Amino acid sequence: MRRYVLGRVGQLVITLFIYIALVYFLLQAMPGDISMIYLQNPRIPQAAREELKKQLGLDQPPIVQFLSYIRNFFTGNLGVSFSQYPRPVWDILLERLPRTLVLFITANALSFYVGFMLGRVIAWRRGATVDHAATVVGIAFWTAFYPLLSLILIWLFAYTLKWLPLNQFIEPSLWVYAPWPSNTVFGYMVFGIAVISIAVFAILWSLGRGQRKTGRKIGLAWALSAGVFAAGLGVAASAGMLVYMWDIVRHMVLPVVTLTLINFAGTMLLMRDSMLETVEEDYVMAARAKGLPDAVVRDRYAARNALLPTVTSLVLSLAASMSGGLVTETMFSWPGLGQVLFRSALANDYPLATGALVFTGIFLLIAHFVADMLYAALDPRISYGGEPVAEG
Amino acid sequence: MKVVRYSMTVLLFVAVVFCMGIIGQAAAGGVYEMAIFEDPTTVNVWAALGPDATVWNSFVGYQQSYIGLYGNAAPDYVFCPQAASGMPSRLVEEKMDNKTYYTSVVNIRKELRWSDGKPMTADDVVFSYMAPLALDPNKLGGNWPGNIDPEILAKVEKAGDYSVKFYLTELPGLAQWQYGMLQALILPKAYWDPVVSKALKAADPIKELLAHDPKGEPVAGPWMMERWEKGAFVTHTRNPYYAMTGDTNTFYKNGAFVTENKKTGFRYILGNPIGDIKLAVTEGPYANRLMFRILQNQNAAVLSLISGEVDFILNSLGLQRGFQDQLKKAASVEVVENNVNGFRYMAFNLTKYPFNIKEFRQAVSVLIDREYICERVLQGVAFPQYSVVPPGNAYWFNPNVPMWGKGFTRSQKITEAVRLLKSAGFSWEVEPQVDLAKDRVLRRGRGLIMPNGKKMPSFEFNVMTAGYDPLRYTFGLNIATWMQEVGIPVEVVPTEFNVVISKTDERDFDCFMLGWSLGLYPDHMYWFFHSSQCPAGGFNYEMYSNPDFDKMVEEFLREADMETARRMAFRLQEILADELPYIVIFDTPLIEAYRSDRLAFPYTKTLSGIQYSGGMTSTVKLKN
Amino acid sequence: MALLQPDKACEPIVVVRGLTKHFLVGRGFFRKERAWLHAVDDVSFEIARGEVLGLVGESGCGKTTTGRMLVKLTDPTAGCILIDNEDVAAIGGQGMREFRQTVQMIFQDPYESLDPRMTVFDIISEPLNVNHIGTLVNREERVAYMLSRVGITPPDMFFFRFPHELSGGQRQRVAIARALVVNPKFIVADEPTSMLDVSIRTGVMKLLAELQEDFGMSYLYITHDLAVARYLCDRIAVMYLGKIVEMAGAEEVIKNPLHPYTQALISAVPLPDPAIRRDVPNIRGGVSKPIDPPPICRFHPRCPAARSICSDRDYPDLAEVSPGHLVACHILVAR
Amino acid sequence: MDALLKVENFTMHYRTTAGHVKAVDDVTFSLARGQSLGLVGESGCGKTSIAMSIMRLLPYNSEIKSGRVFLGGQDVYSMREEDFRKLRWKEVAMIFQAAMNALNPVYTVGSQITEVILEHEPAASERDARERVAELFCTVGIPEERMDHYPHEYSGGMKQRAVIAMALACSPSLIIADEPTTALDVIVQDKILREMEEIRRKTDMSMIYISHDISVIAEVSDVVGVMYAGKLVEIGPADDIFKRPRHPYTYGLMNAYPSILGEKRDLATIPGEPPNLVFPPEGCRFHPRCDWATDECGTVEPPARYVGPNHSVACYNPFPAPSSGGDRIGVATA
Amino acid sequence: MRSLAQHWAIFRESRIGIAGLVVIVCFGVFGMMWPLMFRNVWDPNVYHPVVGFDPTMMHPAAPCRGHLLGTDPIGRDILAQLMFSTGREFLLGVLSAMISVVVGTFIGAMAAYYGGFTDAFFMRLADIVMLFPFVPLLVVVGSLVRLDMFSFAIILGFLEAFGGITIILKAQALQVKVRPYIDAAKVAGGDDLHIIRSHIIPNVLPLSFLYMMFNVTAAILSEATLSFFGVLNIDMSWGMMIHTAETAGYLFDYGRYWWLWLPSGLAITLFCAAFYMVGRGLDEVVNPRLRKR
Repeated sequence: MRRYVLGRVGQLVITLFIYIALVYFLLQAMPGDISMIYLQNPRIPQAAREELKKQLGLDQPPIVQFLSYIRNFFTGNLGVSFSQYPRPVWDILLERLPRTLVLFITANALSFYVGFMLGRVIAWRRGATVDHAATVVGIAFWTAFYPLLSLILIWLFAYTLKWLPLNQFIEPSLWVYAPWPSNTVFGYMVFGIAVISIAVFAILWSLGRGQRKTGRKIGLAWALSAGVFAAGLGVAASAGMLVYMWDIVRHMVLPVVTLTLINFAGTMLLMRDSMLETVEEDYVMAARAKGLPDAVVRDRYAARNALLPTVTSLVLSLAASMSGGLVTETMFSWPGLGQVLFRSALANDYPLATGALVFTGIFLLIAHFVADMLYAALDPRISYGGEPVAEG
Repeated sequence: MKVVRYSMTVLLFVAVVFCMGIIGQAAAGGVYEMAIFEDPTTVNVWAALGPDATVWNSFVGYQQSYIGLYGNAAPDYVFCPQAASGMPSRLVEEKMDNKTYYTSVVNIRKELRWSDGKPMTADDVVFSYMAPLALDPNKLGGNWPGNIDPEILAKVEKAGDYSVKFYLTELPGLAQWQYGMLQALILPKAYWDPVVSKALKAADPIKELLAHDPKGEPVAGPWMMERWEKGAFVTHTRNPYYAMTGDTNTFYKNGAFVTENKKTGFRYILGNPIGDIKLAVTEGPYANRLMFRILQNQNAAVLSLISGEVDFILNSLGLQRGFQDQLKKAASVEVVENNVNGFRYMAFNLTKYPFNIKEFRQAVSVLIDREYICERVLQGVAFPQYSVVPPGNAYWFNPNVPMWGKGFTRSQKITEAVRLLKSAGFSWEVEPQVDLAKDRVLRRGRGLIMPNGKKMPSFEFNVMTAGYDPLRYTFGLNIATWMQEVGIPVEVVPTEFNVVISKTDERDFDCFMLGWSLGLYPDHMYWFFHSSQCPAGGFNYEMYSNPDFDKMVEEFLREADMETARRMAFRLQEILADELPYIVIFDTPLIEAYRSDRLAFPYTKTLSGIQYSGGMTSTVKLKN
Repeated sequence: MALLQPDKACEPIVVVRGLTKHFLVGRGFFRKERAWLHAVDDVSFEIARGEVLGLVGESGCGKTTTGRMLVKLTDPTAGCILIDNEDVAAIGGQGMREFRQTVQMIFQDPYESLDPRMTVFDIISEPLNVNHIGTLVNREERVAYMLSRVGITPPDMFFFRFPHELSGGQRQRVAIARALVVNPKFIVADEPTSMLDVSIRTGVMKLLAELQEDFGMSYLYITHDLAVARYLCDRIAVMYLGKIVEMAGAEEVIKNPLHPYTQALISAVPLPDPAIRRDVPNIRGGVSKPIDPPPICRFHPRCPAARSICSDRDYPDLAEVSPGHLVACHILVAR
Repeated sequence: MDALLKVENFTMHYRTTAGHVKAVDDVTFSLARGQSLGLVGESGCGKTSIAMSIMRLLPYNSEIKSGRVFLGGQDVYSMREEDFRKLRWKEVAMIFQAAMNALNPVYTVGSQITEVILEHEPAASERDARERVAELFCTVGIPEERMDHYPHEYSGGMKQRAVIAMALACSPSLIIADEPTTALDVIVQDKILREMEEIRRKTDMSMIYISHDISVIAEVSDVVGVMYAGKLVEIGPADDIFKRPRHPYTYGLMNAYPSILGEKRDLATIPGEPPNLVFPPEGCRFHPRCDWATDECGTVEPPARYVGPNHSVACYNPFPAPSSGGDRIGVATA
Repeated sequence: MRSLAQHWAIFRESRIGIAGLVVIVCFGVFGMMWPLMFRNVWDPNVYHPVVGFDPTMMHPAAPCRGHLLGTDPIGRDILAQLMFSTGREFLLGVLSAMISVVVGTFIGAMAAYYGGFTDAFFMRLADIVMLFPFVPLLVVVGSLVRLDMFSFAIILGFLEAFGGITIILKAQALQVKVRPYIDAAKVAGGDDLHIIRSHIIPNVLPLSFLYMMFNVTAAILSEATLSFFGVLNIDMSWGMMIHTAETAGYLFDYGRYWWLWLPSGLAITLFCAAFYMVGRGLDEVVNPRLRKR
């Protein structure tokens, strides 16, 4: 196990290094240079510009610049933004990261869950009306023009029906009095999500590894998870943070719903196909032959095995939603990493653009890694080395 | 197990209801809510005036919190004192240490206070000039060298507790003196002095200074920064010590102007204040708090405006035309239109033949049907423009520059262009023919032959891509079509904005179309057309070089008297309109909208709109 | 050995000496130690011209790997193969072309060994095609002839059919035609009938025997089925975990198996007669994979007759215990 | 005789794009308690379809045209689905064709067996169930500690044993073994067949063996049924069938296979190929391949008729009784 | 495996696939009408999709006789734009999909067949390409190279080719590679090139074709999104039409100026969905495990 994890980490580090190099040189090739953006005033003499260039290390050959970039990268220094001079890139990215994380993890988890559930149902009832309907609706959303869809949803739910806030990620009139900056609350939320998911996972793992999960055990697991959740809420409430968390959640609804609508079909159709394959497997037939109830056969046999290839799609959809993140963030005034990337690319702020791309890359690499681990955890056939036991 | 699941759901539901209750209470009065489209990048005034000089930084930053010695009183942008108690004394020659200086004394209003209650004195003013000088304004970049020009300003000295003395190395022009140095912002010495001296010891003083977080910095303007929730909002509260509250600016119909404060007894008069009063504006602020909501796109902002979440949209570009109808229809929303200070133009590379032939450019100018574009294609959302000073800048605008081909029909335009070209020695393989009576093109011109006898090769016309700006793209195509009708072999190349910019920087182009927005004082005529700006790095992209013009524009820059300067500016405009280094085409008005049920602006007609005064935060009255 | 004679005609077409193949298993990113699967270990045999040698063993015993090495689909780790006096390892370039015309292979699965996107004509003419043999007209004739020889008539009706339009038997006949179209001297047949239904299998087996006689080819016939080997082969070699444990004439092996493994194998074959009750095969345990095995008799952990000698000494060599009957067993040889 | 299983005139088709596949056609047989039936035939002859019909696990595109299936006296297809589900595995269990695929790869082998015990015996606790599994493992010869291993950690033979243990979990009265040893090597096959027979004898279960290998059937069956193209062409006591095959197909099948017994001899071939079941031949489905076919064979389907006690054959020209047909008996006895 | 006719028979059974095909054909006809209309029916000055202008009315004009779908804020006919763009979208979608699939198939086949370094190189490359968030990356590339429709299609094609599609097609090629008929071809004497060309690629091709359909969808949606953000140098496309409406501020008043965004928005969705649906239909053909009846 440890060897497997180490191997994956090693691979990730190499991939990351190549990725950084690619990003760096790609952005180096961008037209225009810093002195143009940084010194917009015509009255600055040429000499002063040259000196500035020197200060920023822009007079060095690219390879030297790259090496110093890499050196700085591993010491946690991503350079200084040009468009927000002299703010460190790292600082800007850290400011955006929690928001992006909360939004996209929630959206991806939800769309995965919805896709998984629907895919399971429609595969099981292949050819039924629900199958056709879900497929057509799924494809329609999947191919919908995203900006337009989000505008329509905003218009419908926020503007016309007034059910949800119009835009932004927090309500300013509430937060004026907040004792914390929003990032603190976001940070707690990320932490909370992490703790709860780890807790749930650990509980389910320790209770049910390899054994039949009885109703009592599942109930216990649920109760424990609910306990952890309630404890979290309690801590937040006692700190007076609950009201602010709720405000964030309220603002998250619309973007999350939009992202889910756009993305769920991918998982759903994949799950459907995957499950149509597992349904044909002998062990599903065997499960029926064993006289197990339909729901058990569906969930524990067909769906459980069909889940495996779908996990991989979770990662891909994460990358895709980071890509579409720009659209979401723009449409819902949710300033996250996507926006930083877009704006910095337009403004030729390449330390920031490089930083944002690298950050996104790291984020996705970690997601790859988590998916790998998840896959390994879900599929006992993934052996972490060692040969199958010989026949006795 | 289902019980647990249900109980969890119920728990969540209760929490939700509980929270909604709390949120319902959060509403505050006396808040002026504005939408902005981008996060500010800094609240450090050094950075906001320097490398981070974005319009958003100015909106949420120094425009609300700082004052200078002098300012321009909107809506007419009359040059008037702010921190100063009157006009500066005349510049006089004075010898000191074997050097000749031109000196002037400025007195400061005694009642001014910083937001921590301490008085603003000559020390603060001296610091505000001397600290940037020590740091080198050129390196600070941005607006700094414009305000504190190290070429001219030798030093500022304390001449009394409430007066300062400027030492200049040469006689400044209007741009450098009234519209430059005297409008620099005043910084609190008590706060910044330690920061600056610490920064000066650092390896990179400027970086050190710009990176400083100005927490607790006292300000002299009407608003104090309260909270900046990055990406979400910025709020300001009233400065309790703001001394100018109650200042009344009175504009008379005859052009006279009076600023007075009944409470403090301050009074400043310009011209002869008799006759009808055009407008009187009394300084507030009247609101308790400013709230800048950072919305990332126009649609969100407009929806928020209609639903009443914001009172005004603060955007230097104004609103797009499509919103107008909807906003006009909406209850309690007022839409205002204002002229802007800028223009869209096309320019040729004047180092290339035959673009350097004046008649060629005049012919092109004739061919461009500005009225058609503005009235027919844009249906009044743009107005035609001929001079490099926009009509909105009424004081400096010359209404009588040559207007090539104005009012001509299509065929008349072609005839006139052909005449101009012929007069310069151009000829055609196939000459264009028109039917003047029926206003029809009978034959398109082909094979334009240049005065040197060679056939004119086709050249590139760089216009914005349709994605960047469909309007300008469409115009580009229109203009090219008109040029092609008389046989000018132009080829439209849609080009990314960045690429056009780098092409112009490198002087590597045939012909392009771009736009400018300008300052109040028309010194841009120097920057755009003086031959010293021709080399790379300068702003004379088209490489216009005219020694007579150079001389005149230099004099114009040096001229300190407003009236003389105005006459000179008129003459310069005429030359430029005749020589046409820029073919000025049009500009669009600025459209703004606000909640009329919430806001009462003292006036809404002003050059570049309400946004130019930063949303008029200190004079607007809140209605509920 | 008895079979090695100077006479050219009697010279064996295939000579295999010390053939060995080790596969690397489970190499990880940070893993230092490597494990080797000894799929084929020091195997030697000859096949005379016109002879059919049956290679019999359970799955995973290395018989298929041996076959693949003979047709150069897998490169041996050690050992040498001489086919028609050519060293297979040294073949390349033009020699390769000739080699492909000398040696051919018939695969196990008729459903998988024909490219589904090719017509029957394309499939059979592929060896001619890639080796640039004959003109198109020649090839057509040759393909038609081969089709009729393998019993697919009329040939031209089948030229442009796709494999999925053929039945299992027909497919395997097409596969045989493909192997024979270049007139090879030696064919490796890897369980060509094991996937076929009983009623079709006989026909294919008979066809193989008939063609072998007509063309005078040699076969290496790989099978897990002793009965089939007995029917088709002149000699049988029994493999266990990468080693040949017994080799003799077909009838000799069936009637007089000497090696305990061969005996177990024969006694385990079910018999189509309910009246007969077979003995329980005298063998212990199950097969394991030969991963880095110690150099001792590989069968001894399961061998009913195993003694200390079996685990003390190195591999037993194949030794002739009676004329033409070779066994690799310390005990039998010692006797 | 106390018939545990009765299949009467069972006809079942599959709907496909190409047309109806007449997979099982008018099949009748019965099986007594404690008896073992071997069904032999080539691939696609309908053996597995019959097994699935008995289990009531036919795919959705199947269509039962006629006939009934009685299990322990109850009509399988007239019961409610839910009721029959509860009966499955308690009454009739199955050993699947490919054991490696019949186990869910993501759960331990033990849990897959306890699951079925808990499902069918609600009174049993989890500990009881695990104890039972341990016993079962012992019976089929798997070390008890292997219970908590995953299927991929088992070798082929062990999986097969596990699947047998699973089939035994609820002590069913009938087990259907569909090609239980096809993927295995002879030595393992031999062991497993012996074990299964032993268990069957001990517990007095009934068993249906399905195989294409007539030798395997010969070793384990009391009664042998021979199927060809969806028809049960011959059924009778094993001894009888192997000594005196009456149907030409049975005869061909027995002689088509080389044996390691006796002297090496020539093989009989059955010409041609099995028919396409969408358009089966008129009359006897075997007639196009039959050396003994007459005109009658090509027009009307031959009905099944008794040629001996419990031995029926569907052929117009069955081989005569042993007195005159001795020379045709293919299998030489040792 | 089956012949073309059988493929078609299976495909015809998929209602979704047929519906998609019908829609694509309709779009094809619609797109082909453009040159006809422009040359014979419409006045080029008025109906030109980019520089056309109708001086007789105020813009944006609601649908009327002369402009069946109205005009955009700068007086261009929406129907003409829609028709004109159809051809462009076909070009973009099919070109980029072709490139991605051709390159992806080739690389996938090579990587699968040769394994080792080739494989490792392309797979790591694919991992990295998949790390890039596409939209921002294309913004960056857009500022590097002037991206018109053609170069955009090519870049998109290559990005897709080196990304996920290579991995999928390689996996398929890997399955083909271990088939006995590849061994048979080797024994027949075929060299690597012969095997890749005659065996691996033809057997990967159906899957490639399937992914081509999906890639058309991806290309069109990317183009529309990037056009919406105004970072492409494309004079007219469906995304551009919405962009024009958006930048001019007509997008948000949904009911009133519906003709500015609804036709193009619907066209994008319909067109993409059609290709996607054909892909789904093909899936049933290509993927026999899904079919089983």
